[in-house]
Amino acid sequence: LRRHATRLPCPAGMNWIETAHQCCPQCPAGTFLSKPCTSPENGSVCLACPAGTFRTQPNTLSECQACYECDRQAFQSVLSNCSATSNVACGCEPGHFRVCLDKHCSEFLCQKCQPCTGRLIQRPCSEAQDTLCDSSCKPDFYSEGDECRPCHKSTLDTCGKECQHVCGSGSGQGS
Amino acid sequence: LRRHATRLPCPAGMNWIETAHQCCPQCPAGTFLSKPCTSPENGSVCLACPAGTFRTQPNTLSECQACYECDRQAFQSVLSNCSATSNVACGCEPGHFRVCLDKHCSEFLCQKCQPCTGRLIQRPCSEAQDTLCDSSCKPDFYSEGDECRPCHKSTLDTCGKECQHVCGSGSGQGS
Amino acid sequence: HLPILQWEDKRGLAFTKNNLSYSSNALVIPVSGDYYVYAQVTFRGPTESSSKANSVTEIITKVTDSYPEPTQLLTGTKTLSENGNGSGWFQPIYLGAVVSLEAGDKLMVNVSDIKLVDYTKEHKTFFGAFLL
Amino acid sequence: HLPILQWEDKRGLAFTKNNLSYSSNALVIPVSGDYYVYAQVTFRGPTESSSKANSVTEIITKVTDSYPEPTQLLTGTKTLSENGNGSGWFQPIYLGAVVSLEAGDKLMVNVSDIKLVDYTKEHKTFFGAFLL
Amino acid sequence: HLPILQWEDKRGLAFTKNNLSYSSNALVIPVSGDYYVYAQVTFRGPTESSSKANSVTEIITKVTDSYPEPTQLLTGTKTLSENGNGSGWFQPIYLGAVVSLEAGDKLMVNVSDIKLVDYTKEHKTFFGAFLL
Repeated sequence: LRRHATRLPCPAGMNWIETAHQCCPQCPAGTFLSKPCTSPENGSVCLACPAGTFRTQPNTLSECQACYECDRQAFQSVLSNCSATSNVACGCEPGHFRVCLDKHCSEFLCQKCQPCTGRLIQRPCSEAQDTLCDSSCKPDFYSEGDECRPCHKSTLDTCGKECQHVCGSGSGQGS
Repeated sequence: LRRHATRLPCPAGMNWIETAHQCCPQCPAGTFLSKPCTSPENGSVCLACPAGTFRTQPNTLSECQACYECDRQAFQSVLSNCSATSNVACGCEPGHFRVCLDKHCSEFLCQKCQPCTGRLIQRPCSEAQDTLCDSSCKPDFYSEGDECRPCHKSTLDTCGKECQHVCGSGSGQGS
Repeated sequence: HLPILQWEDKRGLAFTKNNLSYSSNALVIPVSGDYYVYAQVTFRGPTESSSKANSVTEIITKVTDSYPEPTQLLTGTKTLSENGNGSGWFQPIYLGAVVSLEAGDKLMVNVSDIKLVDYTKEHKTFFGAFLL
Repeated sequence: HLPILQWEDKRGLAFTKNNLSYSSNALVIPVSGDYYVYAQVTFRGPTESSSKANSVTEIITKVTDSYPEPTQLLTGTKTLSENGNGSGWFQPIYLGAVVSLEAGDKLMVNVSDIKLVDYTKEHKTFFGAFLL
Repeated sequence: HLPILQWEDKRGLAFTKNNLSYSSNALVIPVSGDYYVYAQVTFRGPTESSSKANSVTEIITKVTDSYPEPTQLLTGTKTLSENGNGSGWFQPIYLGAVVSLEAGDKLMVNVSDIKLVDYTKEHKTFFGAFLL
């Protein structure tokens, strides 16, 4: 049976290091454990996370985590850059909103806001939600299917029942 | 070259056991081979399949097969529970029918039976098939798209051509 | 974090050996080294209670004493096109790769929605690792 | 049972060694132990004769002298959404895991519909195993 | 030929050892033998510039001094059904198998359209090999 140093729970701020068979001080956020301490008294050798990597918490890990990247080609924008102590934060470019792929929205897509052509905007598009359009059409627009079409003087006589009804009645606008 | 005992075909009811380099009696269905026989005369040590496992056939295997489970969350029901000698058997909950994913229907989904609103039922829903609805609508129902809608006295005058035709003509029902 | 799957480690095809043990939903790494870690989750729907999921996600995660947060090692995310029309759907996601692990590290499998996981047959959803 | 695929074991990228042999559609295990077994089948359609398949399934199966029925080791099942609209579709399914095998066991790959298997290129559909 | 992916080989989860080195987009094989080679690429769309792709393809390729053309070792091709309706989609493709390689051979990953590759997280797209 291999002699196995029992893992004593380490005091706060220190972690058990298997290779050193003892507790060593944690490296602060933004750094990683380059060389474990030789005895609990002398410190661990901690190095700064190389560019493009980070650690948000004190740790005794041998490498830092690689930064994510924002998906610029899929309409994502950078809210805050990656630093030694924090990952990149991504949002959606103007004119786009987030479609979450899980409850925590850790994965999301940026989808184009709908334009509400021919409708009044009930609630403008935001990072979290699509534009909310009015259900009925704006004046001078008639509804066809789920779209609102502008009234055209030239096609007035040939257009459908709904269009005649909406666009025709406005005698003031001239036929 | 490792001396390799040629595999003599074993007599009926016995299997060649590589580790014992001889034929041993099969364990009955519902059990597995815990320890092979030391000589063909004395028997194999067979143990009962642990709960949640089964063997439908005589065997010289070192473990039993894990029981399947019926997909209760996807509307499957248990036709018969798993026993030491038989796997679980699953069907569909009432109001659902099987959609087979392969010719043997070893994998299937349980889909909701269609309700035939406004139509007569030609053939009721069964484990194997969806309800077959009549192609035409029941009396007092008019067809719109591929649906049958009930006639409403109140909306009689504003409803479409088909509705007027079906619902309006029945003067006996009062306008 | 995303829900963690539970696993059978003894009955049927399941087994653990060479001190690679399974406890509280995690494989526990006995010896530091490079491991090939893999997992397949078969997702299926719709189910009674499952929300209108538009995607499924499987993540193999590492938890270690040397860091307070889990590390995502492997991720498979797939959007669901069939989900719209209400008919049944199946979607397996397989993940596998070599990762460097320390003795005592724990490996777990997280999924976007546990109600969408097909747990009915051991050969459709499985998880494992071996030392190189 | 579901149809069994046949394999090329010598030409091109295919090879067998260390006594792992191929005969009558099956890999034959020479030595008892834990093996990483894997297979990918690329399915494609529609084909003239293929029925309106609504899903594809790939199963790696074990046949052994110690039991009269095959054992399903790994299964990948995927419903087909693209199939409805008649346009061509491709769907690869990869499976891989560690299984305990005995000398003499045979490994085979079954599929839901052989007519839907893309057998045209060796790097699209493949099958193998190695001892740990 | 199809575009070749570039990889990170040092930072985060990435590492190379036992002389398996990475240079100019390729893993360089140090010792002849049988290797388990694997790669997963997560594709996603639509993107600003991406054409209306109706499928995605991932190929693991070998380049060797003994032959002027690359050899396709493993291929995963999937048609996209969700792409039509303009909403976002994700599609991972995993490939893995044993291949015989010579010292000096180079392994690369090609894709049908680089603009569709999700390069944002190291645990979604990865590539590796180990000697058996």
